[in-house]
Amino acid sequence: MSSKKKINKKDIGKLLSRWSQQFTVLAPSMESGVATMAEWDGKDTSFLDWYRNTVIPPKANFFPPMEEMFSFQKDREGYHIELPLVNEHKQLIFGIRPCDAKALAILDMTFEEAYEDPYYLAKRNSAVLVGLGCTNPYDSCFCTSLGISPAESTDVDLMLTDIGDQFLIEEVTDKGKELIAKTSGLKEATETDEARAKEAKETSHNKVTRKINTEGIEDKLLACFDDEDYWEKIAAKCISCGICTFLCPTCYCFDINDELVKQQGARFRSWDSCAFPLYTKMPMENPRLEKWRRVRQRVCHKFEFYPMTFNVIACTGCGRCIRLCPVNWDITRVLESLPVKV
Amino acid sequence: MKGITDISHRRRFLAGGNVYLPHIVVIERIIEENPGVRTFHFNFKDEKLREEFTFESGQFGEYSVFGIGEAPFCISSSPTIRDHLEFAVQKVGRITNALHRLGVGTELGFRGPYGNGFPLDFLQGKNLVFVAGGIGLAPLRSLIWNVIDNRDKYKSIDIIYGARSPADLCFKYDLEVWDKDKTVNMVTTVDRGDETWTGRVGLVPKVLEEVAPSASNAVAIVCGPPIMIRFTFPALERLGFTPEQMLTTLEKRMKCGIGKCGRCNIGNVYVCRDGPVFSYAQIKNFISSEY
Amino acid sequence: MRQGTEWEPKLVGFLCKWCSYAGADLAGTSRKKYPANIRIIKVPCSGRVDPLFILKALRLGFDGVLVSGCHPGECHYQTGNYRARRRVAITKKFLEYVGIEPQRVQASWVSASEGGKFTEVVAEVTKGLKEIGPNQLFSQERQGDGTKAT
Amino acid sequence: MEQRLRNEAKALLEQGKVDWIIGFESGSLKFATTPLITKDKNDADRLVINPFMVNNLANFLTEVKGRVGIVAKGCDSRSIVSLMQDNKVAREDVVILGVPCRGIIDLSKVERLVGKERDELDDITREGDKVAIKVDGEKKEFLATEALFDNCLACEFPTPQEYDILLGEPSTSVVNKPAAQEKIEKLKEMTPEQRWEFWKNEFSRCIRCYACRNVCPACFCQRCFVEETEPQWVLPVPRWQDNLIFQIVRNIHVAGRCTDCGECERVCPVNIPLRSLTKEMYDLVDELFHYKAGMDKEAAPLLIAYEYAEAEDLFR
Repeated sequence: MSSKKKINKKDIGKLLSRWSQQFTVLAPSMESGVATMAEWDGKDTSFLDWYRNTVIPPKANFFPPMEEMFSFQKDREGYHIELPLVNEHKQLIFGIRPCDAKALAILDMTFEEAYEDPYYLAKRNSAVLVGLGCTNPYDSCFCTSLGISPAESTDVDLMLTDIGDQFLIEEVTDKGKELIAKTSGLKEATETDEARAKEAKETSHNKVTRKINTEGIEDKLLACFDDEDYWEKIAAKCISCGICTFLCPTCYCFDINDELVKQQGARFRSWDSCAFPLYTKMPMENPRLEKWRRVRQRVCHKFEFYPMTFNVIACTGCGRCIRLCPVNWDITRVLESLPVKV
Repeated sequence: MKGITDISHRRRFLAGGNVYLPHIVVIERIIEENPGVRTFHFNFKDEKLREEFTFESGQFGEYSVFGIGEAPFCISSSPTIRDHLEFAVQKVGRITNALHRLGVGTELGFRGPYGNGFPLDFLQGKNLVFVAGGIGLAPLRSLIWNVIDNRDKYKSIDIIYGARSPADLCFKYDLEVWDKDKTVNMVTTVDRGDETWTGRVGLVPKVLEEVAPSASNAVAIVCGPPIMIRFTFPALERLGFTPEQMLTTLEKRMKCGIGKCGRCNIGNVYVCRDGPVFSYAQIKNFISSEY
Repeated sequence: MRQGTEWEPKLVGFLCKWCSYAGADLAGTSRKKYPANIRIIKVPCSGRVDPLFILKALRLGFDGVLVSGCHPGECHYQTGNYRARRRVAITKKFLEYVGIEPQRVQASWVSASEGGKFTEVVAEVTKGLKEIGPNQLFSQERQGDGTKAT
Repeated sequence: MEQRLRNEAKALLEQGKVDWIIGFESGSLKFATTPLITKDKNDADRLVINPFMVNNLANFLTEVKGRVGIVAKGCDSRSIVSLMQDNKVAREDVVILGVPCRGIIDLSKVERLVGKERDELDDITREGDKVAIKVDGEKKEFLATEALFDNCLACEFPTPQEYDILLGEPSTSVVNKPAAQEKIEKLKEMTPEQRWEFWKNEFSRCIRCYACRNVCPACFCQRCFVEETEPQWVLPVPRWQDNLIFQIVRNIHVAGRCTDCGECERVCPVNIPLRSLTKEMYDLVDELFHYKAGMDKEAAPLLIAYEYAEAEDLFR
């Protein structure tokens, strides 16, 4: 084990300034009442007081709501394709929560698999994640049911834990270790600090009270896959909007669209959602025209199909889909009420 | 299906290493199959790629009409033809309408080949029964020519092909050739005839049962509209075919073609990535509910 | 396009085929001079004009939109122009509230015999557009990412 | 009131007068309610009436088949009537269980008042024209006008205008029209350029989740214009231009159907002040055509109806 460091909370601004010289530092930011990970303004660290989690998940920093894939232009010789300019500056995300860091690890599986996704991976591979443990999880959080602890993470490069007036800093990856080696102004953590951190982690863990039972969840879902009455009942109040999927840290579905104005055009990719009726529409038919099929797809994709393929549930219990749902549709209630006993 | 099949060996012909960037291809010839369907012959603009490009019957490409968008179509020509590629398009939506407006010499984007293709190793030495409806002949046509061009590797060939009306039949020039080929049993049928039609009248699954090909050492390869597929599998079962002996190529809405954008799944299987060719055994659990 | 003496506004006219379109035709055949700024789209009735058309024209960079139909009481379909009137009225007022200059969305009643009035309307609308300048409402450097999240 | 609702709902189902009951039940989060859509009379005991029933349940009317008993606040009842005007539902297929509304509590405002988020609060209660918030064991009182939704503060008809059963005495809502109109007045003081800049900025946050559209009972199109592909009016890509056109045209399309229920603004996950658009349209149709949405089930919808002479000053 490498030695652990610590930093005074009031010195976080200095730390971020230092890192800003090397990285584009992103930190929790409140704009028009919406918490996002946005470029740090160079001074404001008030987020340490209000930040619980962002509305827009950090996936948006790697897989944005929309991005240009390439542009094209036509001249006498035909079409020419050009890639957008890549921002050479590496991102450092400060304050990512363990649930959202885990979500990125889950997204990596899809975006790295077989055909690498160059847009996502370019941003992802160059980024540094600095995790910040939760001290005040929401009542909608249920990360502990998915093997995540609100103040512990192996999916970040560095992990910070609140130990009163200071943060304990743990190096999780080699990338994190290198960064710490180059960062001056940190103090060595004492055994007392480490003991405090351990206690803080436990306290946070116990604050997550919402639970789901994931044992045998794949089999349960498989068993009730064809129970149309159940899914219809579950889906009744869903309004088929895209909130739960767009703001889910592990949802990655996207759409691809072109635009052409006067021989010049571009291809964009943007978030798409399995909740939308037209998502699967083909000219002659639509396999998921009915709402209950779409709701089933969302639940099963996360808790049945993704585990079948990648051996991990594509949900990290961040609770955004519960908090932000216009009709308080609650995935934890649904999983509780599956009409099978295994 | 537990786990994930490794398809990284298929990662070839990437434009600039970026799987989403299309190659430029040029339309060389357009054949009007019927009022709603056109076949496009095309070639890569890049000469080196023209030489090197290979694919398997049953694989598909993502074709761009720049400024309108991208859509998947199977490669309908046989890999045994080396001087050009073909795909067939039914006019049904925004991109297909745009394709039908294009002329010879137009540049398109092409990404691919994607998907698994037909399992030739499995098919060799078998009696083959091709069952197709409408434009569903397009992917099978690639395989049929492939098989005919390697005739000695396969046993008997039955082709049962149907369309709504005589005017809706596609690839008539192929049907004529196969009809004359003594090593092929070609049966063409239409749902409704017209005053000039002297051939068979009847729905494909029904005609299939009348033709009654033997299931012994045979594989049936089925492609057509979903409604036809739904009735063809039970017909084949009655003829003694096991689910492993039935192959089909599925159509779903696809955007990325590589199992990422999410929309073409059946269970944990992505049609674009793990298909589009499946055995009935692989998909029968989902046939009733999502296909 | 730069604002200046050489700049001429581009205007889309959605003209009812029973009246204003014929009026424009009359203006043409009787060689009345009207500004060449208008691009005409023939519609079966002013009631056909979805406010969406107006927004789309502005999005495409046209400097103004003119909807023109039959005088009240003279609609070929009895009530099409009355419906157009309500729609255009709320669109005009609402767009003004959102921040689109009122000069950009114009409406008129021009009958088939009013070639002269058509000429005047187009001239007035064009003059109004010249005063406010080119439509740059939707313009921005074309780029990949329009959201704050990244 | 709540017990009476449960009894009435149960009776309606038992007597076969309705196939469905659409109401509210307690949600899974603090102070949350959630729509209850059921055919089962035993579920009727879960129905609640409280100052947190945010949803406009008229949104679900077109989704269920058969006769429906539906819980409706003032604004919701007008949405139901509006659907009747558009022939989306028949009067005889609906039993309206009217709730005289005293205003719905805006949890975002409550959070701002006490500087805590909703899950950190112990209790919120409505007491007359006050709202009491219990936090960390301490009770704080605020004027109801500080804690209710903006649209409630502007509410003209808190008691359902159309109902079969009215659950309680007609109510008068606590109104504060200037407060409800504040954001809009501020916008009106700006120059057109500033207003455009304001909306451009707001809609650059939009992620096009379509919650505003899908939660709106007036948005009942089978296929929305934003999803048309031939022609493609707007790109399904969240750029501010396309986002703004979507919302402007949506507002024009629902003119005369919008009852200022405020749901679009409430559900927006990125806090776009959508009511500053919808309310202005609401006022515009009143000012221009003396029309209020969903007041008369026999009346022709706003954009179908006409007077011989109106709005002529806007035409050349």
